[in-house]
Amino acid sequence: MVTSSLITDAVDERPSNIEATATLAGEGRTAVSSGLKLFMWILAALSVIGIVGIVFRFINDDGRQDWGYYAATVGWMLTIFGGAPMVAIAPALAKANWVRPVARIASLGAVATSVLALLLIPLLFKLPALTEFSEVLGDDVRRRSIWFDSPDYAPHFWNALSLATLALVGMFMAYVMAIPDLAAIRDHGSGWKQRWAKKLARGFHGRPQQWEWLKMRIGITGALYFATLMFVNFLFSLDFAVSMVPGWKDSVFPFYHVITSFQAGLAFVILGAWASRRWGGTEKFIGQEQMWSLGKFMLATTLLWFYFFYSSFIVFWYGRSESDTATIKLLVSGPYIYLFWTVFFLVFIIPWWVMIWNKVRDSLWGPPIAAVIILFGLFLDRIRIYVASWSAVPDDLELATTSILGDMPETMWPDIFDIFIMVGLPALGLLSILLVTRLVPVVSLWEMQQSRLISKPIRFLRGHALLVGKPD
Amino acid sequence: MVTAAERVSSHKWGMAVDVDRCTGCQACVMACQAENNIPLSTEDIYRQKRTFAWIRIERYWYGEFPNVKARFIPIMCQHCENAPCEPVCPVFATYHNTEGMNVQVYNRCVGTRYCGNGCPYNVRFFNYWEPTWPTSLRNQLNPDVTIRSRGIMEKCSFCVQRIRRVSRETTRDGRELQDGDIETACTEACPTNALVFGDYNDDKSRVSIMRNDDRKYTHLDALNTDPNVVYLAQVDATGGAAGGHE
Amino acid sequence: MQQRRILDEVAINHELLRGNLATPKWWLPTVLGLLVVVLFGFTLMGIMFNKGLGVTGLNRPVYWGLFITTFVFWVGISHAGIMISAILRLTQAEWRRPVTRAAELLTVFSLLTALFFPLIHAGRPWRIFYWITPFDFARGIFPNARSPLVWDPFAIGTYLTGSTLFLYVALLPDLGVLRDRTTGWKHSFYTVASLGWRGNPRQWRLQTVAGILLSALMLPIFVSVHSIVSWDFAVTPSVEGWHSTVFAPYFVVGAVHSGVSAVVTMMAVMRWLWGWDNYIRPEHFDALARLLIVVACAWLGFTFAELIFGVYSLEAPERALREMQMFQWPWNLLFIIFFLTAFAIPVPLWFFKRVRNNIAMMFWTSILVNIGMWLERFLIIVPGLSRKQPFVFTWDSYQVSPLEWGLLLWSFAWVMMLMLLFSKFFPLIPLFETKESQVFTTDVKIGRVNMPAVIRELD
Amino acid sequence: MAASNSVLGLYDTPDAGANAMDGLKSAGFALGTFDVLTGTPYPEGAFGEHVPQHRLFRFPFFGAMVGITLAILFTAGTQLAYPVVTGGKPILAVFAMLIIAYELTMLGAVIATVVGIIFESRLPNLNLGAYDARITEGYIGIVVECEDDKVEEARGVLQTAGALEIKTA
Repeated sequence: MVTSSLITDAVDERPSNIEATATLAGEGRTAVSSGLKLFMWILAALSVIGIVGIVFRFINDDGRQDWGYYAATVGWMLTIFGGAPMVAIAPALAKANWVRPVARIASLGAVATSVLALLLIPLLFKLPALTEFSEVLGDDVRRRSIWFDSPDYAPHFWNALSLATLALVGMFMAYVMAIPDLAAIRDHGSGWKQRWAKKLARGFHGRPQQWEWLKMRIGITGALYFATLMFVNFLFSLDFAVSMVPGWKDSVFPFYHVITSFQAGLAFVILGAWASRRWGGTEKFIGQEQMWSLGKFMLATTLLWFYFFYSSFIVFWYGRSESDTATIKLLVSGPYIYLFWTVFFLVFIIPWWVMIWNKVRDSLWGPPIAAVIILFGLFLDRIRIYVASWSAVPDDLELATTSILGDMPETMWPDIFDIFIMVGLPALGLLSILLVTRLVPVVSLWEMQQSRLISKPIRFLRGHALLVGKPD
Repeated sequence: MVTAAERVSSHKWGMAVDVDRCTGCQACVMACQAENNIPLSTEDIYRQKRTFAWIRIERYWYGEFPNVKARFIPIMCQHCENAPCEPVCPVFATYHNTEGMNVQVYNRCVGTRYCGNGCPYNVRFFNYWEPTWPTSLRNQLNPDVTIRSRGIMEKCSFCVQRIRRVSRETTRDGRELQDGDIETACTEACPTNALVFGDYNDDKSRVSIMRNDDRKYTHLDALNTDPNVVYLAQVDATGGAAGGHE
Repeated sequence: MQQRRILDEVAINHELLRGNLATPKWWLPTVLGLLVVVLFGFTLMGIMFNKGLGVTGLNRPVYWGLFITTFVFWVGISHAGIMISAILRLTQAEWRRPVTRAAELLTVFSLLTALFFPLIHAGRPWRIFYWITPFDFARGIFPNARSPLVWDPFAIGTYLTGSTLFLYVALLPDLGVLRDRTTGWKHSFYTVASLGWRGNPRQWRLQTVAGILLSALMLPIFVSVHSIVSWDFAVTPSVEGWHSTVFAPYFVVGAVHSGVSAVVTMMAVMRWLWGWDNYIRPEHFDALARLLIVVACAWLGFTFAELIFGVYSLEAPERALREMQMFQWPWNLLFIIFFLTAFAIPVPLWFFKRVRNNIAMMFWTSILVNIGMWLERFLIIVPGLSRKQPFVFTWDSYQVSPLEWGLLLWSFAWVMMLMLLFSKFFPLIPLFETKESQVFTTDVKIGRVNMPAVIRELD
Repeated sequence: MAASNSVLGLYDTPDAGANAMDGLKSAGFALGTFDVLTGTPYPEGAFGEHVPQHRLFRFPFFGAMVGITLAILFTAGTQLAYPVVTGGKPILAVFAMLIIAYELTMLGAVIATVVGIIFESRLPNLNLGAYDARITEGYIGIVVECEDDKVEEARGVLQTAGALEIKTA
């Protein structure tokens, strides 16, 4: 039967293109609320504190165990800001329409990643050498790592390179996705914004081949970004955590790191969506549907967190060889047991129990609450992992080479500079994103226009429904 | 958590093997064969790689030609406190009894052979065929020991039948169980006393003394199996006190 | 994107019930042929029960061999069903519709097959009830809840029950159709089986909700099952090649890889046998191939991690094991074949649209993948056992016996036979899903183009 | 309500079916006494039918509760009843129990859900009432449950909406 005969048009309450352009690109958004300005000044102050923290960290620094909290903070930021752009990529590949309003927020995570690339540098100096055993046990003895016989600078070089690549690819993707909006600002904006937009839009006038170019670039950079993200997480989690602990042999850990990255990315986007509704004046564009869909995926990643954690835990617990038990003790049941249980509740139990209820997922307040809990929990999780690994300085190198961690290191508490760092660095990342949003609209204008084009509310006989086109 | 050793028990049987004394004469292997009704490892069984030897002598060469030396290591079930073979059995056919022994309950065994995979020492043996003996050997079979049917696992039992008999006799005669009262087939047969059996709970027993020897080592302790069979390392001019294997 | 075919419900009924209302002439001979192989397989089992496991090639230390490999293989295949029907349902992928039931069916039957192998490879198969049933059969002891071999029956039992019920619930509307098209004893059978389905809004609504809710429930089971199977190996510290934390996700992704490929194979066969060209169309293969590319790449990542961490430990025995696995004859040959068939050949091919839309090519590549995935399991299980720990004195290898090959053959014939028997009594392509997609897909005219579009209900 | 008769009107297009539903509504038949039978799921409310409510989502939780209880009984109970030490593992090996508990919980949830689906679909109910095989061929059936006195009125309404055929049972 021919369905189309049963379909009739229905009233469409979505904002018109003119309205959208005005709010997102035109004069409508130029006025920035004083609250936001204040918030950004606070962030700037905190960032300065963070820098101070780093400096003092360098000044009084005895041994690498002092750098655990710095590593944890960097790891946390990598988890969040590295994962966020995936939220823009993955659903787009599945031709999902709901992601369009939040795609911009997600892609902006890359801005903070580029800040992160600079913050990595101090860690590289503190990374123990592959040959740290050699002065005791002869030159041929190397630390257990994935750089079996590579030159000594391998981990430093590759980590720096890969993170830089991630930042570049991410920035390029965010830029490409922003070009049509910049063009719109060029045409409808005013003042410095217009001048900047004119420069950045690179003569984009929406010719068909320009759109083709755009789609192609987005597709390629998206795939590339995902590959790079996997690579970065793999290297970072191995070089800055696993291989620093003698006897920690955990082949699932890199993937655990990736999963948490997706989880944090989703949480970040949910919070961003909430904030932009609250302060960015985008209520018309971002709604319950986005929260609901993002919430579903966040619930999935939350379950996956437990799955990946458990699949390494059960193997260690059941196997209980010497190194297995030592690893469990170091990371879970030992010096950081209370931290671990907090993490377990914040990252898994509470979000899971909150998010299984469809009523909560399908609300404007539920997902953001869960997101805050998850982000905080993941921060503690990073502390549990990185601080523990950096504090595990082998006291007996003979033992360490036979992959046995000697005495269990005791709990490392943060000192004042660590706290500076933990507060300042994330503030710096957030600030960089907010600065960019002064120019680039937080909701992608062209995506909104396209979704308005290919989907419309209809009446099917007596019932109401939505008609969604599926472009190739 | 409760390990078998922590639970109340008068005995904790164990064995000490002085690798330095072992000449590799295989007497223990034969004695074990005779005592425990072990199926015959005939030629075709050997070709099938399914030979049985509850205790075996592993021979390793070391040193550079011309002064090459052989080291003999008797390997039997190590009766681990944290035996990897025990928890994986779905039917509790193998478990840790209160006397520190890793026991195999033939009637429970369904033959998943998971324990065989779990055992790092490869001292668990599966009856792929119904065991048979030539008529000439029928009368040689030991009436105290079950003949294992096909499809089940078996392994060194520390000659549990002897332990039970002796403890029965001592209780009957009302005397204390002395160190050396119980001899397993292999220890009895060993001409150089390289194998010693005894009770770890009795500090004066030979095994307890040997366990405190500074040559003492246990096999694969990286796996944290905590065996009840301890080894005393070989002492020799060329190799020095060396570990169990290379 | 699929271009739409306008089909009315009469045509759909007529074409999709082809195999049920009338018997194709190839059907009986094929089933009989398979039956011969199946009976042959059961004879082999009989021999094994009678003579003992000596008739296999297993030995010491290689206590597990082809049987467990094949068990893992079929459990892997079984992950196709829920993967396709659940994930694609939740993501509302329109192209899933003709695939779902066949996939779920494959799940059920491959699980039934997988179950055989651990049971027949037990030393005393007549006593397995002490193992797989959580009950004290007056022998004074329950099964050991600490043993991964006890986790397995629970996992597989749950998965089997769940997917069977899932399959049945989704069958209800089609049983109604069959009831209306049949007479005599068949009619009464379908009347009872369809529980009196009438197709009022309440029933349709619950069909929809059921699909989503059951999918959401089956997904966690689906993940857990193969993880638990993988833990049979991973929790064993004695076998270096097995004691790896990545095993759970690694096995699951591998299972999806082989399972989805198996679905591709089966769809090609279905299209060819029943001539369902209007329903199983190139774009379905195209979509599945895209999915497979993603899955295969994820799988490659896990494989990479598994291998690199094998060498990471820098311990002599594990290095020896890996060397055997990859570089020693004949394992190196197997390893090369495994890598070529599981990844290197099919995945690059799938990058070409022409290959993705060519059903013959998809058929052969999907078969390659499953050869590779079977070898993968073999390469994980056997070398690990034959190079166990530093006691080189007991290292040994394993020769597969003809009987084991015979039972491998049996498993395939068995699955196919079950499939064909099912296809005689129930439709392999869900009718109502096909009709639904007829209602729910249309075109929107934007400018000069007609863009395919779907109707989404507002909730 | 104890409906003695059910009247079925058969229509060949969804439009006609929808019109018949409107007719019945305007003729004052109570909601729920008339229903539309289709061989295909249509978008919700396509015929202006009242959207049926269901409590399906309660079932899985109930099932999960039962499942986890059984699981804990089995795992904890048996291990405490037969305190056999294996491999130095604790008698109550929580992390092993967790796996079985998980599986049985999910099993309970699934079974309960399926029971719920069948119950909420008001099945099994082998008495089809007035029914026509052509409904599964794309025709739309509008069925009215009513007392004897209203049968004629129902037939009238269905007829005026252009029914191809009207059946009573």
